[in-house]
Amino acid sequence: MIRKKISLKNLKRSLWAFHLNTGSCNACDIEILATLMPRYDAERFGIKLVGTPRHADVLLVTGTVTEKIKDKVLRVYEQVPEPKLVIVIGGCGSTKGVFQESYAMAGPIDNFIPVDVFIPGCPPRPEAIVYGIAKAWEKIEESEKRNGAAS
Amino acid sequence: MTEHLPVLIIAVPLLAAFVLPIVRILGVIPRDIFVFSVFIAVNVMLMSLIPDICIYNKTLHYVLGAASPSTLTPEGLAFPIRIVLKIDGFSLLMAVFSAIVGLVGFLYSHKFVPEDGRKNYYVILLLLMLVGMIGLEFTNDLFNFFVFLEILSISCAALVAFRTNQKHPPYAGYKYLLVSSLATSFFLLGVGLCYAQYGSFNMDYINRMLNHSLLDRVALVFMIIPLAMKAGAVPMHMWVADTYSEAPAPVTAMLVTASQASLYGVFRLSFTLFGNSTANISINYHTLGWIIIILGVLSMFIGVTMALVQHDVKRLMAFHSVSQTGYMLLGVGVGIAVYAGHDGGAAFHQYGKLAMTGGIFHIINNSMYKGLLFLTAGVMVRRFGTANLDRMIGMAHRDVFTTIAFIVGALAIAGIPPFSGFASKLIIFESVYHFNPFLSVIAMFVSVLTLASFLKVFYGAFLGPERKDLLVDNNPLPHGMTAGMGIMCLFILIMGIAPEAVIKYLIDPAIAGLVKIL
Amino acid sequence: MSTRQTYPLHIGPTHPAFKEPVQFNFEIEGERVITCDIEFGYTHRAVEHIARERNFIQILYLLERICGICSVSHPMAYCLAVEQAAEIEVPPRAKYIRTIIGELERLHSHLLWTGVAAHEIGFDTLFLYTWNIREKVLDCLETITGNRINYGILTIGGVRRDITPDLYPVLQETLDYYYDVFERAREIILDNMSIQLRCKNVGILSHENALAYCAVGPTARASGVPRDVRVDYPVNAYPDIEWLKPVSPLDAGREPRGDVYDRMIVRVHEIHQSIDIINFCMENMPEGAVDVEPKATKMISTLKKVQGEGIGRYEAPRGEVSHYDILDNREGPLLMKVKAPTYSNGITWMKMFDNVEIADIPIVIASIDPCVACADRMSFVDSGGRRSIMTSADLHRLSVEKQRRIGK
Amino acid sequence: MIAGVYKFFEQFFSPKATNIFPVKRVPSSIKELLAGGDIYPPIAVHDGFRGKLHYDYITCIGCAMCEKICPAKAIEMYPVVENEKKSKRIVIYLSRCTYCSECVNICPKNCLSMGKEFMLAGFDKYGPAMVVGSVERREHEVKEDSGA
Amino acid sequence: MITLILTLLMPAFVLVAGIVLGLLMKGVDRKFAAYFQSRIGPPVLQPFYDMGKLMMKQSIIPENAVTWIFKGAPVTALSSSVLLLIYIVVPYFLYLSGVNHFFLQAGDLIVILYVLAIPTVALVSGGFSSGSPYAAIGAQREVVLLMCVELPLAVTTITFATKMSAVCESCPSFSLTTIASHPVWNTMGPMGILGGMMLLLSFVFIVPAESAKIPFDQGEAETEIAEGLLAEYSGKYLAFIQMADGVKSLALVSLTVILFFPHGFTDLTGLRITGGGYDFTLAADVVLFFVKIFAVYFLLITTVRVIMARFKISQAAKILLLTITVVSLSGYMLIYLDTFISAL
Ligand code: SF4
Ligand code: SF4
Ligand code: SF4
Ligand code: SF4
Ligand code: SF4
Ligand code: SF4
Ligand code: SF4
Ligand code: SF4
Repeated sequence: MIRKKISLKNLKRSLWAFHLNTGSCNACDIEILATLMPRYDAERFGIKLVGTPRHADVLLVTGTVTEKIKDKVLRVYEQVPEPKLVIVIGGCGSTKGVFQESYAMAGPIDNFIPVDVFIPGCPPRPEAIVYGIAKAWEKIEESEKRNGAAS
Repeated sequence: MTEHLPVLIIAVPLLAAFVLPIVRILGVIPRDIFVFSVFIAVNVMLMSLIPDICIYNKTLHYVLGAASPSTLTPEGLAFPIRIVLKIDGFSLLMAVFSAIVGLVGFLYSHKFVPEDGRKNYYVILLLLMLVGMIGLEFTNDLFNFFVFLEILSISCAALVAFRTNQKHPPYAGYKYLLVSSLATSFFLLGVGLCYAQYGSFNMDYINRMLNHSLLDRVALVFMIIPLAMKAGAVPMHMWVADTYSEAPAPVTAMLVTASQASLYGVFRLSFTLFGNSTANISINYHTLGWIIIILGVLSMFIGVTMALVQHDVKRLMAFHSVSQTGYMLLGVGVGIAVYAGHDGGAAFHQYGKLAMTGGIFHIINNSMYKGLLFLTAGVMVRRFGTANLDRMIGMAHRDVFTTIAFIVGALAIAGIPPFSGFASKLIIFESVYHFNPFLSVIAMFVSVLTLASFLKVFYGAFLGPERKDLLVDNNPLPHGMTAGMGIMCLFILIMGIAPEAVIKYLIDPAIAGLVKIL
Repeated sequence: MSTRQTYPLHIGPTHPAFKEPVQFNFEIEGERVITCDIEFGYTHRAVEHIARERNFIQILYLLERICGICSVSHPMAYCLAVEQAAEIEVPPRAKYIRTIIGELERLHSHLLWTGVAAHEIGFDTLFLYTWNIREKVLDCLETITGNRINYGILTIGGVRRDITPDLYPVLQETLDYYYDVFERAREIILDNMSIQLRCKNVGILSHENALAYCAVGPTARASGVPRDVRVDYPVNAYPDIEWLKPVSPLDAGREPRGDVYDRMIVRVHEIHQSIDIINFCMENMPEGAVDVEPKATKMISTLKKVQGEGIGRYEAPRGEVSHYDILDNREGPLLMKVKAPTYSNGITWMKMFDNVEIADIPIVIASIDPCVACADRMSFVDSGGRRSIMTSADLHRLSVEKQRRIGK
Repeated sequence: MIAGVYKFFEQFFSPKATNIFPVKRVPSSIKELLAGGDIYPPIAVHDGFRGKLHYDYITCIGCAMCEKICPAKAIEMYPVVENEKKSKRIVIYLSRCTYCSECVNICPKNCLSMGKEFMLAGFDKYGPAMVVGSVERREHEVKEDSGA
Repeated sequence: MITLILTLLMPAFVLVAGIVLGLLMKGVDRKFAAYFQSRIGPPVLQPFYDMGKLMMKQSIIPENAVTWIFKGAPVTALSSSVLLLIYIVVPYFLYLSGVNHFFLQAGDLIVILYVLAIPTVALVSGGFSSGSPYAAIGAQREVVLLMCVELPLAVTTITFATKMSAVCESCPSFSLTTIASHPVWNTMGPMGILGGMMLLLSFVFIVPAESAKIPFDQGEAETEIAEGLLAEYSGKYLAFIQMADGVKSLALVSLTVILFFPHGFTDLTGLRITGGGYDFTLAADVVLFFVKIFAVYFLLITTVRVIMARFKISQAAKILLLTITVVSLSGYMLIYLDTFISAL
């Protein structure tokens, strides 16, 4: 969901991610970290985890949003400068997954913030996360094409 | 006309001070215009002396009461009792900057000091203070030196205590008066000792006659210690914080310069009065130098460490004054220590002179940036109604000019290029290390501590969210205050960018005036 | 250099150092921590509540996802509790497989922790190194169970998959790898000068406090409390392992002081212990079935006939996990209670924060290896979205009401 | 300390642990790559891997056992008319699935199985790639999970 | 005429070259760090991609920030870093190439010492002005580091000056040109060499501390205070800061090279490369200089940062203020004694 017509082109080679845990079971979170490990080494694509949403280009959201953390999620999302992408990692973030009937869940995430790529799996393998990032590149490319066509 | 300039420079403000009550009758604005023109006149007259003295290396003598006042009698006058003004490079340098700071102080006070019945006295006192400073810098006569010192002290004390409606200023003024009168009485004792021996007050005369008796040394101590005390060097620095922090900001700015005038006295006495180019070793310069150096290093260190823990912005700056005095003492102290040393002045030429250049350059730099910093502190206090740093926040949002002025002042005092403080510190570092490398290391370290403590002020008072509720005064700054700070900034920048010119045209002549060995 | 005496510092709930949302509210003076308050509840997902709507088999997968890091601990404790209530005897081979899986998980969890701890103190190379070693055990788990994390292998009455002989070489290879790499890794982790600088004498939990605050797991062991459920209340294959004893910093020749470094020692040495246990299980693996009832539907209907209660205790990598279940002729438990290790250890933070600096906060927090996910007991959200905090009196009233409701 | 430094230098000079899936660097065109470009394979998974579900529409009898056991409510039934008899068939929403394989185990007709695919990311969580089951799944209304 | 052109073009050239080279070094640094960690790592040009991306990102100004300081700080940091680089490398290259230009005397060690503080001060002000508590803590820590690293740095500076004034009476002893033309090692006995080693050892800590790299990156410690100083920066301001960091690290490494390994090509080999009537020795010198820079960068920044954990700020202060100062002081003593003995 690209909201503004800002060129996303440069995002492709340099994707700084902020990891946002909104009440996950940690499995997806450690798989995100594993994606950065030597075995998968997401940094070779210019991906790195940053410590503050201000530096981020992409939010990696895990976990379905609990009631208590809802506001923080929105705040973090607003802190990320445009243009930004949101990638949801894990089944429970996309659809509440295994926590369907919980009263404490405000999720899934796309109820609050626009999501660009969903990576299902519980948890997804690191390769699946890399694949999800490839999907994000695809989205960037498409938006580039659209921008190119429009101008 | 030109030949009467020396006396006019002192007489004009003095007379102005006396006629001021009359001018006041015409109204506030004419009075201000009048005083402003007096300050400008003093400045212009002083500037007009620069070419003669600094470029052509002349020394002006002015003998009051002589038929032709500037008829140059041979060095060391035959008739010792006469009021003699002697203007060399050093005196002029100090006087010029005293006058500039005086002008700035007046401009800044324009709206800063509220217009009430007492404003008149305030202006008169400012004028007297100027008279005191320039007078003691111009005179070549020990007794007059004492008189001008007294004028200076009393006007300063009155100005410090000026805000009698508050609790602390009268107390601080009293304290200052006490310190000053103690100092001046000792000084008078020293003067008396000299007079008893040589029957003259004339410095050049005494210098020529000097026979280096024990009494001379006692006299030297009696005269130097009080002056060092008035300059705020460790260990006699305790009054500085109280006085500086309670005086109105423009007065504090001028007080800094007044302290430098005392420092001028220290150097003037140790060189002109007691220095001797002909005698082999008049006093043990090496020891004297080391004493001054140690005092300098202590001042530096104690000043800055005390400053680091302050929460009151004016006290903090006051302690930095102590610390900065240390740099001057260090520079000049090294100069003195190797002056006419065992190697016949080789060391002095190699680096001693440079160290003195640095020290003296630092004196004028300090009066500029320290003055500027106190002026910005004045703005802070005006805005928040307190000097407590904990109660200030977010000034940079609205007082952009003050913030810039503060940054300029803070970077200058911390010795960050390209501001003036750096130029003089650089010279000090690069010369002092020849004498003793560790002195340079300490000086550099203190410099960074200074920076850290001003970063603290910057953070506390200027940055952070804007808090309208804390402000007691939300009006735009009066133009006078802005102009005052602007002038200071300008000088700091000029002296920082073109230090070579300043050294060549102002500092070198000053040293030439001090040190006759050259 | 702040001009104020103390100032508040909020860390979390979205802080880069903690992958989980939890908020710490500190009062800081200079760089020193004065007081600390912890705000939980950001990951509260009402697991126990959901569990009451589900059947016995579904709950397994829900419990796995209380926390994905030691995802076998909660189902294990749950299975043990239900098996106790229903008096189901687990086949010996299943017990050994359970032990192997549990220890493999401990292996991966401790390696993960070491990496995270290194990351907290800015030593990313070590972080990457340990996590790289860890990939091996994840591969092994994936081969055995079909998933890298959240293995879904336990079931009530046994395990769902056998470790068939063709998988032995995989397991053996993994063991050899770790035997091979352990000594070097131990040196890299424990002998590094900068790690010692950062970890020694930081976040101290004294022996007395460890007892008083009921610390569990490596946190307790590092403070010199020899507490290990595997030894104290052995289940699965543990009763057969005679040499098993709680690891202590003494094993590394260090008097237990209860600082972060001790916890590091305990965990690193437990890695070796786990390898040994797995080795033991492989050598002594009994033959036979791995499950009393492979059909889920049948198992549910068996359990539906049961009335009773059971407690399961299991030593998770972080300490004791215990589950309490009441079975009452339903498809699922009438009541389920989870007590997770961070629930005990979290309280010890308060003691550990004595005398630490801001820079120590992450490593001290990480040192108990928290996974807040399963300690988040409740958050109170009223319909208007306005939050309020419950006092202990409120909680008491509510629990009395609930007990009455259930009891009748 | 020395051991660590030595080890890290050793790593510096030895082959790297990285598996360059899917390509070594960011490709110039991801479209081409995904449409059958030269993809370096991911680390192989074992036979027992629990990946994407496969469903045999023909064999299924619509007994709803799988729906009942699924812990994530990832399986939904919808009515069909098969051989002029009313029956039911299932859709599986992969974005909900926890890959626990309980449904595979329970199915009386063995019409569910798990493949090795796991790269399932997509722009739409209920998009074609993420739903297994009905060919006409699009017509079948996706129940908004947020609606309840 | 040439002098004039040189004077006018040089700053622009150093600006571009400094940023490009600084970013390139960052790229190489990341690549090599990745190698240490047994992975492929990002492409060497990654920092350029990052900059390109940051430049087109939205730059958010936080609500509480003092806008003009917040915006001005990164620009100041960058420009002062470039200035620093000019002060350090230009005199050296002028010296190597033998061009006589007034800038030859520019590289004064004390000027450099103080210009070195400007980027930090700018960033600290920017961090303070952002209004974020994390940034404020980071800024405080940065100030502490700035204070602590000053002492050993001052000692080193003075040591070089004393040594230079002993070696060459008439040369300006703080000038980098003097230092470059009289490599320290050449004129020293064994004791002096040991002293030089100790100074070099102190630089192993000073360089990371000045360039805020692990183990001295307390100011932007990610896991403690969420990037600290930089926490609120985004978009092009962040890009400026990154570039400033690159340029400053480059400048520091160049400084280390010039102080300790100033030898030109001819100094080392005694050869001059000529061909076709041209003298290519300068080109060889430039290449040699870059090789040295890369080597020193690799050893002092990359290697140190991959084998260490971050110190606490109190530990960092203690290490710099005590240990490293003592190390550099003993370096001074040894060199002084050496000069003294050889003078006998
Ligand atoms: S998707 Fe599954 S593994 Fe991931 S966080 Fe949610 S429950 Fe845990
Ligand atoms: S408090 Fe416990 S039982 Fe109650 S809803 Fe929350 S998790 Fe469930
Ligand atoms: S103890 Fe921790 S890791 Fe283990 S299941 Fe519970 S939350 Fe997860
Ligand atoms: S009420 Fe809970 S916390 Fe308190 S003693 Fe009982 S189990 Fe422990
Ligand atoms: S105690 Fe912590 S680690 Fe263990 S289950 Fe609970 S949250 Fe997870
Ligand atoms: S029912 Fe009452 S006594 Fe029993 S545990 Fe609950 S609160 Fe305590
Ligand atoms: S694998 Fe498990 S979660 Fe997925 S559809 Fe089947 S039963 Fe449901
Ligand atoms: S359990 Fe098997 S047969 Fe029954 S509905 Fe599901 S897929 Fe069809």
